[in-house]
Amino acid sequence: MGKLTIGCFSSLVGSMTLDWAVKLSGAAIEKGHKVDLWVSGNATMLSIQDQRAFKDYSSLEKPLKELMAKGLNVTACEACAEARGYNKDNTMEGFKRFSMDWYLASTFNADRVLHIGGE
Amino acid sequence: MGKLTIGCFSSLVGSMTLDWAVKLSGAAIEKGHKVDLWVSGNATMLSIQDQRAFKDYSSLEKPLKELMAKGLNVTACEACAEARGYNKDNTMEGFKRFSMDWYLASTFNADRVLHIGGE
Amino acid sequence: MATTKLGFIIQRPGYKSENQKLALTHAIASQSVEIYLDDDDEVICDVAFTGDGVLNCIKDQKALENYDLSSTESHIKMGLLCDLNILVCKEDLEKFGLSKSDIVIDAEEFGADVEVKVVPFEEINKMMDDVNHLLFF
Amino acid sequence: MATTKLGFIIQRPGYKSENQKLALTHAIASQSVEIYLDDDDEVICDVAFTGDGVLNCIKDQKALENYDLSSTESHIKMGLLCDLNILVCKEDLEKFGLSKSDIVIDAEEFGADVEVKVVPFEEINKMMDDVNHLLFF
Amino acid sequence: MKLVTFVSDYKINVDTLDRLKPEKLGIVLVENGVYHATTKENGNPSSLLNHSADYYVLLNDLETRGLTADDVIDSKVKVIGFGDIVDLIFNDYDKTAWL
Amino acid sequence: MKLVTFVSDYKINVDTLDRLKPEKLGIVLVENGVYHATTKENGNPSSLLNHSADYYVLLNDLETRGLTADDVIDSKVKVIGFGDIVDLIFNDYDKTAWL
Repeated sequence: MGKLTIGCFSSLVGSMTLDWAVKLSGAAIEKGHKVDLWVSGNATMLSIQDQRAFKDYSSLEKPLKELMAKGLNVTACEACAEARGYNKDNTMEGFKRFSMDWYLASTFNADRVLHIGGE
Repeated sequence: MGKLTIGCFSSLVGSMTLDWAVKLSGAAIEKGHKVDLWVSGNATMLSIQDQRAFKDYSSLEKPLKELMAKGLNVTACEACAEARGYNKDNTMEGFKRFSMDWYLASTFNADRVLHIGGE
Repeated sequence: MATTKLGFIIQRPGYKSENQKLALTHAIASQSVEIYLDDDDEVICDVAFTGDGVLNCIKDQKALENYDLSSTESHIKMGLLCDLNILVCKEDLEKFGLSKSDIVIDAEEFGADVEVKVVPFEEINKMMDDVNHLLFF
Repeated sequence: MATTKLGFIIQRPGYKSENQKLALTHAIASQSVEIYLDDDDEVICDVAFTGDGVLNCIKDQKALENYDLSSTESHIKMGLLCDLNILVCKEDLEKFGLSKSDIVIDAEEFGADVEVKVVPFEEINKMMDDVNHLLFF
Repeated sequence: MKLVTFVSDYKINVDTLDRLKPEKLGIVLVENGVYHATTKENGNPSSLLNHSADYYVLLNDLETRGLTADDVIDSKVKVIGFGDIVDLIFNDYDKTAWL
Repeated sequence: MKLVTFVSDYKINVDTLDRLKPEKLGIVLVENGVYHATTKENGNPSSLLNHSADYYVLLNDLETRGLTADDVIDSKVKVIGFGDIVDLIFNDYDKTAWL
């Protein structure tokens, strides 16, 4: 089994690119792989606690917590989050916050990297 | 002097489209017009308090507060904000939150509407 | 009594952005706008799908099943239930080889009285002329 | 001792998205990645501008003056200061009628030793072959 | 109608501009749309400049990208500021479109 | 290199795919990229299908948009799920690109 590092920089939150990245993480964990998920830029939005689940909007807190319980390692870019007013106090439990070097370090021993940055 | 209603739905926060909308609001107020600014979708990000001002990231809290002091009327879509975990407690002072009908009502007596929704 | 008319033009495919759905939810909000207005004043919203935007109208969208998210289709049906005037560009459908039977036309199951209208672009142009303000998505 | 090499490919113009700047700040973060790694292990980042992405390299960007925001130019210079290998596609510059004198080449004022390299796409292809992982922006 | 349109991208993903038939058309190049005013590809100016319209480009967005009024390749494109955009919206056109 | 690329848009704004020269190329159509597998314009299939590559399209993203495996116009495009994407990434290719 391998390690997959996914980076999602997509500003398209409220789109389905983050939904997509979370689904792929789940499929990889299901197959026994280890997954690191790094969110940067506007994708750091994923880290906020108490997002209200409406069916009209992507709501990822629940699937994310289930995957975290199964070992998904998920980290937000600290500077990108702070610049948006997402601070320690309103970060979802279990969601890590580090500098950008965390992402590079995660790629160091990753077997595969999928970087979703296009826009 | 007239009334301009600007709606910004841009997911491209962290981009410069919101910066652009705030600049245009300022220029219109400077000329004596009344401006309503409605933010929906990911643009509701603009409403959060305590965004840390780094030079590497768009930082609009300061110019926004200056314009609000000059009469800029700025409102975020409540459902879009709640879905993202932006609630009453972390909303910038003076930033209103209403349902989508507020935007339509603002256009009712607007002389011009500039809707920035493209994406 | 006064009426302001808005034209919502949806030019892009959905899901990768939520703007197409937000266009519909904002247009539907015309049902409750009177709380802000004087008696008899109103805001009326017409919606038109053009260009790649007509792809939003393909029926049987399974967004709920696949992503636990309401579909653009369900938003279009909700718009019909609220008697919105919803236009789809005929030439663009034809360009994609799509016909009326491929797209959302009615919302009978919700009891909607009106249907989606497939019209030549010329008619959408006329709508754009008629309204007070345009909102492009 | 092991090295992981990453290739950052910037294909789009900047400012409308912050991704181009984030590409550079992430590449620059290779300077501090050793805190997570064993002694002598390292991550090396090469950066290439291709397609419309070469427009990011035009010099004298006045983002600070106009929007109170640091420019992509300043991020490229910071990358040079950190000795990043920064490539710009020669054919794409030529397509736009741009030459070396139009773009950011050095960061002498900060004391950077390396320069931006204008190279044929062939060489960027080679870089992409050489690295362990690719990150497209 | 008199329509002022805003083009904010260099690669445009809608064909709407080709199909609108306003009696008066303005095209304001902003954000990455400014490249249409300055940039030739293989020697050819952008086809966006082929419409029968009044053209404007925002100086702030030129400068942000390292460009100046001197880089504008066609004299029919007027270089303007945010205040001018406000005046165009209120005085010269009755509807707007951000494409 | 063996490169698997992901195309998530219908209107593509980069020319990278035309220039890459991997020894083995996979193209996975996801999100709005799935329309390349199903949609003809004026009778013509998408030119994205002209590469010398192995093609895949994600069933979840087809279904979300009201499309099915039956709508795929070219049999060389294989309909797959998220689990298959994981296997492609780990077993069949060594590098990935989200364009």
